[in-house]
Amino acid sequence: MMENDEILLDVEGLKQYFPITHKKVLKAVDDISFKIRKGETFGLVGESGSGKTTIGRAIIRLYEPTGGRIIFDKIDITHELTKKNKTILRTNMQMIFQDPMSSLNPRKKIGDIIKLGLDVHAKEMDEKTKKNEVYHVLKQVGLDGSFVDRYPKELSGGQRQRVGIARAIIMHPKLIIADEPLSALDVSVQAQVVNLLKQIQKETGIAILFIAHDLSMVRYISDRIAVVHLGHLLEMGTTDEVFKHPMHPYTKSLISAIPGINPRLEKKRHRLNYQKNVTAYLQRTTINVGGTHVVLGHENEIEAWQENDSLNE
Amino acid sequence: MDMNNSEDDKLFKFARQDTKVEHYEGASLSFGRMVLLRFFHNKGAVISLALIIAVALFAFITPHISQFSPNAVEPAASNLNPGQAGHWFGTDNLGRDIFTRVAKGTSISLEVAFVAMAIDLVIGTTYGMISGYFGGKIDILMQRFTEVLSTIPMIIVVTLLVLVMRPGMTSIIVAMMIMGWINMSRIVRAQVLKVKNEEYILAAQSIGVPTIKIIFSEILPNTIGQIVTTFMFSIPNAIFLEAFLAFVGLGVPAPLASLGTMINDGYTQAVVYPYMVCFPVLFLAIIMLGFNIMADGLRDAIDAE
Amino acid sequence: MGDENKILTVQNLTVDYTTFRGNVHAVRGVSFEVNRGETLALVGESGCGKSASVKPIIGEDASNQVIKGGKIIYRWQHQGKLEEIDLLKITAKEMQRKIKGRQIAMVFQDPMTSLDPTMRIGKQIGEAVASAHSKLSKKKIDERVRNLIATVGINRVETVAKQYPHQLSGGMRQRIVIAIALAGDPQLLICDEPTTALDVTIQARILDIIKKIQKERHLSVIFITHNLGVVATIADKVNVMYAGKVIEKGTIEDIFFEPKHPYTWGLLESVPDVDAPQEALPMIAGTIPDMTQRIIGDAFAPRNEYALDIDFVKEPPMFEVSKTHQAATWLLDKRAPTVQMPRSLQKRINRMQGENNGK
Amino acid sequence: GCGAKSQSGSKSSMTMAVTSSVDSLDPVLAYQTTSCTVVGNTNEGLYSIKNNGKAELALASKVVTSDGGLTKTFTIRKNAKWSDGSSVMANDFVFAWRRLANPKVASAFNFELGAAGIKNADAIVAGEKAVNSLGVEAKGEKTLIVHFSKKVAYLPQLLSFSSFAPVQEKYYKKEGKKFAQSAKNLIASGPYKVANWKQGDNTITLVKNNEYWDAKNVKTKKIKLQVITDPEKSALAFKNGTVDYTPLSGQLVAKYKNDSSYKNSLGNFTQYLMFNMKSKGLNNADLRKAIAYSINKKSIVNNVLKDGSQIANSMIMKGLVTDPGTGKDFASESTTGYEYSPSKAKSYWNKAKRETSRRTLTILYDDSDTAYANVAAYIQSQVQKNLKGMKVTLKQTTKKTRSDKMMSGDFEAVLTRWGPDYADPTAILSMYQTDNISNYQKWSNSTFDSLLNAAATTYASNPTKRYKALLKANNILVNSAACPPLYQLGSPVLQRSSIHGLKQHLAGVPFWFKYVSIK
Amino acid sequence: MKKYVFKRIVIALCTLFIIILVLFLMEKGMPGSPFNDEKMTHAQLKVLYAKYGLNKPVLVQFWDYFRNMLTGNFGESYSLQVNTSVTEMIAAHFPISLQIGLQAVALGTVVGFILGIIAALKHNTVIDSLMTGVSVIGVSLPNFVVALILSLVLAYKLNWFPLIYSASAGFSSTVLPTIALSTFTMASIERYARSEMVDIMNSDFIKLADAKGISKSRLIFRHVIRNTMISIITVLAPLAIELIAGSMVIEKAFSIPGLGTLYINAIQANDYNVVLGVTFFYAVLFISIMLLVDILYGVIDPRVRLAKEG
Ligand SMILES: Nc1ncnc2c1ncn2[C@@H]1O[C@H](COP(=O)(O)OP(=O)(O)OP(=O)(O)O)[C@@H](O)[C@H]1O
Ligand SMILES: Nc1ncnc2c1ncn2[C@@H]1O[C@H](COP(=O)(O)OP(=O)(O)OP(=O)(O)O)[C@@H](O)[C@H]1O
Ligand SMILES: [Mg+2]
Ligand SMILES: [Mg+2]
Repeated sequence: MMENDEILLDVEGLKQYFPITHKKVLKAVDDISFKIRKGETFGLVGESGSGKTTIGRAIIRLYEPTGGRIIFDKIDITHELTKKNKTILRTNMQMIFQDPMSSLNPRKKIGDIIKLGLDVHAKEMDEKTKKNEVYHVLKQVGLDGSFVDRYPKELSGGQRQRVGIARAIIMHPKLIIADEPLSALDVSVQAQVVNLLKQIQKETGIAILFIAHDLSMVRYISDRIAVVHLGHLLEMGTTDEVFKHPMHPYTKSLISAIPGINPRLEKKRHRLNYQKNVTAYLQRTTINVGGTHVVLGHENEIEAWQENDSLNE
Repeated sequence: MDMNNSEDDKLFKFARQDTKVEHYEGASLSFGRMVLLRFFHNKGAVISLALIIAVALFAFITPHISQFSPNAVEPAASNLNPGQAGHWFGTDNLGRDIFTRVAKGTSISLEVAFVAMAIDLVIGTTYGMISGYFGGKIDILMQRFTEVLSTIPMIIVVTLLVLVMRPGMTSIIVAMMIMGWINMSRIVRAQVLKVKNEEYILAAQSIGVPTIKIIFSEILPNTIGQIVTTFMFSIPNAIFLEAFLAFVGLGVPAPLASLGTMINDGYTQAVVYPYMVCFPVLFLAIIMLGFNIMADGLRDAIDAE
Repeated sequence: MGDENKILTVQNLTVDYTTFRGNVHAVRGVSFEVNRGETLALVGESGCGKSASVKPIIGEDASNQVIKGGKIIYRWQHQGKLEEIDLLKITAKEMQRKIKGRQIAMVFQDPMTSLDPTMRIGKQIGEAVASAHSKLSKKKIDERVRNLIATVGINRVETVAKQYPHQLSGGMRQRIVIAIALAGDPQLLICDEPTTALDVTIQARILDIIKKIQKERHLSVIFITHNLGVVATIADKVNVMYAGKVIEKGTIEDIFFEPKHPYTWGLLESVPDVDAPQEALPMIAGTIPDMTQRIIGDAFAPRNEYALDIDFVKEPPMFEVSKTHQAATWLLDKRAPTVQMPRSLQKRINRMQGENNGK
Repeated sequence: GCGAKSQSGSKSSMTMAVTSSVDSLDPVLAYQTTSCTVVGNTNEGLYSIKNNGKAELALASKVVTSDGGLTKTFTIRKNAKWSDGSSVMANDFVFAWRRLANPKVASAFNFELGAAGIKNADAIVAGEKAVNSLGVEAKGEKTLIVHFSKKVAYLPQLLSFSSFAPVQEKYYKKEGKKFAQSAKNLIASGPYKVANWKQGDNTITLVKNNEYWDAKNVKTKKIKLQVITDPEKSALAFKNGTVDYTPLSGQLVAKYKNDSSYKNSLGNFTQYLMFNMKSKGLNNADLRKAIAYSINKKSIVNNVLKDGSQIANSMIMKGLVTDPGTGKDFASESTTGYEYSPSKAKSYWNKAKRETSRRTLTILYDDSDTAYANVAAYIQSQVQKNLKGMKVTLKQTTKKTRSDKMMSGDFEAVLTRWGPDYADPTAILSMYQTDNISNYQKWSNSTFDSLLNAAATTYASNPTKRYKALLKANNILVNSAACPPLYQLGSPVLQRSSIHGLKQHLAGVPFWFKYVSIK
Repeated sequence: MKKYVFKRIVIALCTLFIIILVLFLMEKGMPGSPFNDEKMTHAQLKVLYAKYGLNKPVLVQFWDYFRNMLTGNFGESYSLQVNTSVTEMIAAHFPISLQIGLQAVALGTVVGFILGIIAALKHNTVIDSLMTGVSVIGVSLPNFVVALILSLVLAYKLNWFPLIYSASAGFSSTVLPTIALSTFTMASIERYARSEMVDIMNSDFIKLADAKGISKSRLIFRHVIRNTMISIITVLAPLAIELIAGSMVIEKAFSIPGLGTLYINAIQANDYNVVLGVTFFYAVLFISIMLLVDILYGVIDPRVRLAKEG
């Protein structure tokens, strides 16, 4: 598709372990590789606890990765950063958080929250320019200047999430990591946020790492999708590849969990169950099944899945 | 359907569409304003605030305007009953006017408490912030330290310290300071631990806000409620501690007299000259009650946010 | 006669919350009814008064809650006779003894905080069993507890019974909450957003369990959600709420195939269509109004693309669409200009009907 | 309620409130007044004191003086017995006194051996001589011979004190470390024995010792001492019948002055201001006189204390010593020193100002009684009022710190008190001799020194001359204004009218219960 | 759990060592020596210093002290007259302090807890305000004032109880000190229990338990009070410590020959060995209370217990 496009983020064999006790470690993310191109939206899906957030935070370097390599905009940001690289990272990569309530400092006014990035990184900019910037991004996210003096608690969930987006885009980043920006919102409001992200992306060409547990929304926004489970990447491909030809049983079960609005169909819907098994993942390899579509599995397993697939068709 | 059907008829056309950009109306209340509003809604809290202000005014103004001076000895007029010879609260064994002495004593007690608490506030807050924010080994080390410190009974440290140093205001304040901040640091630490995991702190970190700024402009404002409440509750404790020190004979030296030393002096004559102990006790109780109720009210106002 | 089948009738319920900012008019005259063995879904955005309208049913009252008016009639068979009671009139004690757990049970939104952290799972269920069936022996209670745990689809019955809540995942806890709700063999189950805090996979599983149980036990269910996708899975009847009012009600087919209210259109459209992805997701702009303010006209008007001038002046009455289907929008008035539902929605519905017929 | 009533109503028992608890009942170690009271009444010595203040032979039936007064031979009563029935031996005294002298035992009263003039005592106490070189020996079972290095006029008074009580060696050895730790580990030689007490108790009960040689004259069967540290409480306890006798704190006198149970006698302490002669400017007599003149002692007694204290002009307290010739009280024959006079104060101040640059004075006092703070504050205000330009600072410390500072000379002026250990002027005056270690203020006067020497040597057996010399010495001291006496503390008490024969003594054992009867 | 307890004990021991060292050094810095009786000669002093080993370097003194301490020997009182070992003195004075302390803790927690429950059940009613008022007064009034009022009214005016403690009067003479000592605990527990319980009553799990249809009493006892009790445990340790401090004052007010009296007297007499011994004893007491409460908390609250077992 966009094969020749420039690669913005290259994650190679990322590992993120957390020590629990002296002896035990929790392997939240175990050997995950993927690439995000400029201007692309990359969807990351998986159930709760599968390590999505951890991946996001490791990339933006809120954590110190245990292993692997992260290359962002041709800079290796895996370990110690120079001051210059740090500034590049902190301005060019931004994050949107899951909980719209807790991601905004309740004691600060919306205007100040959005302005924070400029205060830190654009020291040469005068107050007035900064303010104008704030008004500008607010408008971009569909809010007017009347919001700058509000406090977060006075806003609805959707509005807060849009403020979160404004805070990220004011830095003109190249990559936004959106960590489940929808899951705390009503469905009616989710659309507001998804549309906004899409529109902003169209206008600015920002790449987005979109994290969610709900495949239906991811489908709308993503160019490519990766499915993670228990810290392993199970399947990855373009949106069409993954949706039209889901290979891995886990992906299939995720797709089957999406509720539709056809009551008669939904009532009869048979949902696929999936039994998790980590050790099995360790013994399997990533195999290309055509196009950019890759799956974690054994050769013969994949054949069986493909057959199943064609049967269902 | 109803009477003014015809009038309504005209309204059945599409309304003008609003712009896509949302506008916010309605009053905006900051945290502080909201807390104040709520606080002033609480009758008990307001009354006690008024009481404290009244007591403070009384304490700081009376010695300047009264015809008597708190330390003027007049043995001929000793042990007068309240009301006699213009002494509203009577006089003590040396003929000193109890009214002005209570005022002076109150101001000394308040001063001691405030100074000690203010220093506690600084130490406790900083300590708690650092311990809570950085976590890990630093936290463990700092926690061990407070743990050790807090297992030494406050009273013991204070008594020993007042003995080691020259008795006086400064040593009492220093002694109270040494232990007072532990509670504050604990509470601040707990708050920081809580706030630290909020996503807006991560947000600030991911933007690259320097640590100092995160601590002071992101975390601190969110712990201020707890800090203020703790501070408010600590003041009566400090006043009480000072009174306790006086009671075991380690109070401010004469001719200074805090409420505590006055109570201690009067205590031994409570039956003979009840007014000598009644008035200081009354003022101590008012201050304690006032601060406690006010702190309660403040906490409620802050918690409701 | 028809009443006999109605297990619950809520009439004109009005609930306020007194707050520092003024009274929140959370429920402004809500009426609905639940039939025996049927699932009624209450749908609407966050803050529109869904919880507020079901809380009085089970006698759960916040200290600042004021019930301004209305009736909640509950009917049940007792020794062959039909008994009828206004749940707003009975004493708390009666409610506790007769209704809670035995007649009406509740499943709360947040499974993480709904269980007593200091009590073993088995015991928490057992308690509910014992209170509903006072004469049961300890052994019998245990047996029932095990059964209930199995009923909600948990395999490791013995282990789970001995565990404490914090040792279980969110999905497991929610199942336990459901098991507790079932312990007293209630007639009516109220589920207040039981899946909102869970992720889609677990949501699907919980829905399956509720559906299965409802069928097995012939339960009446009030199901609260903001997601019409969930409603499609589970409901027989749907009441759509907005700003403290029911603005459209009907059978599931009425609502999903012939929605009349623009708000319902918006809700339906906001559920992503997996099968036919569009460029931009349709959405409802804006936010719900401040419920402390008095609302003039149609509360939805400011967000309504199809708002008429009258919407800002006068509140729309419930227009009858069919015997089972009503909606409160001036668009149904004879004088109103004809308005079609959004084209994309129409197309989606057509396709759905096609699917149904094609099958 | 009723319990207390019946207790106090019963004829042969009495409950007394005391302010300090028993620290030790080992005669050699007992220090606090309560301890001394108990030891004195349970362990009688060679002498005891009658209610008229005169010493009489107690466990000794006879004393023979020889060797020019430097040897005394005591015969122990035949019927003197310990409460366990064994008889009191001469060796019991030898053993006890050697312990008293033993520096390892470190008795707080070991100086009394020296004060009594017993041979080698001072050297032993200082660790320079062996304990068994003490001038005391037992000859047979009942004969005690004591050798003296000097003659001491008030010897009987001294020997009546609790620290000279006998200790039975056999019993002491048997009990070992437990000795005197509880009622069970004690035997008594006096009119009473301890019935109920252990370390840490705040009550101690004494019952009549039936083995006592003079038991028939002991009228009260039981005496209970109850520690009450809060003075107001003890007055209340008297009022509600819990105790039958209580000392009264000064502040309470006003309330109970008119009570029929109220009694006041002078106490044994004189309160005075002590100047440090080594402190710059304070060695100036005019300055000291100015200060002395500026203090109104009458007002202190009548307005500040109001507790029955009386102004003091002499360093020797009233009621301690009488003139052997005239029978008049020593204090009444003493010079009056400096009586309040603002004008004299002013003129001396003007003089002093030219002679010294000192314009400040720090007065040290301790917190053991709230009255001291009041008196200090009063003195401060008086001095500052009468001596214009003088600034007085007050410094309050604990008692221990106060005496520490005094001993190390780290003070300018101390408000302090002193009580005699025995009823003789030298108990006070000897402290002001130039080389006396208790002369903390380093005051020195050669006439004074020679007068005291003469009293101890040349006049030792001439009471009248000795008295005259000491009176003269006292006047020199008072007139120097080095330590202006202020007042003699009162000793107000509440006492049931049914109690007779209870008298408080200013020196030595405070009470002799032997004479108490209840009607 | 075992490992956890072991770890805590090791930490406690280290803490104690530090405390003893710091206190030892601090006391060496205190002004005044224990032997400064006005009537003592230098020679006597020298003998005394040698007797107690006070003429050695401070660290040697500490080492001697520490070594002896390990064998349970805390030296002898410097107070010449007493000549008793510190251990014996503590043993003599502690029982009565312990008795009154325990009585006060029991009275304070039980009554405070009950009052708190009543206040919470009658939340936002007159009774609630009344209880709050009483508890605020309870924490506000210094306990010596409470002691004064109690003895004036109950002992002097009404004559119900003895004015002063006396071992022979037994229990009845401990009543007033117990009450005076417990007021602060009582009031604190009342406040804490009330707010904790109000919170718990508003919690989701109580709503669910209530929706089960179990009886009100079962709901209150089995769920609300149980959870309240668990959180109360966390404030018990500091309160107990507060109470021990308060006992010094109360002992003075009622002439109780307890540890507090011993301690204050020792401080005033510069009796280092006793001060050090009692301080150490207090520290041991505090640390064990904290440890005990911690372990108790672990045992009772499954969240903590299971986490520590894991
Ligand atoms: N800082 C941390 N320390 C220890 N364990 C952690 C930490 N952060 C995450 N984990 C664990 O790592 C695993 C993956 O967590 P993560 O938050 O990445 O999952 P997620 O896919 O984002 O889930 P959710 O949908 O619930 O947000 C979980 O088991 C989690 O408990
Ligand atoms: N105890 C209360 N005090 C004050 N206002 C309340 C209280 N409970 C609910 N409200 C307000 O009443 C309105 C309706 O609340 P309700 O809980 O019924 O909403 P809901 O539809 O259940 O929303 P959600 O999906 O968020 O649960 C909201 O505006 C809410 O803020
Ligand atoms: Mg996550
Ligand atoms: Mg709700």
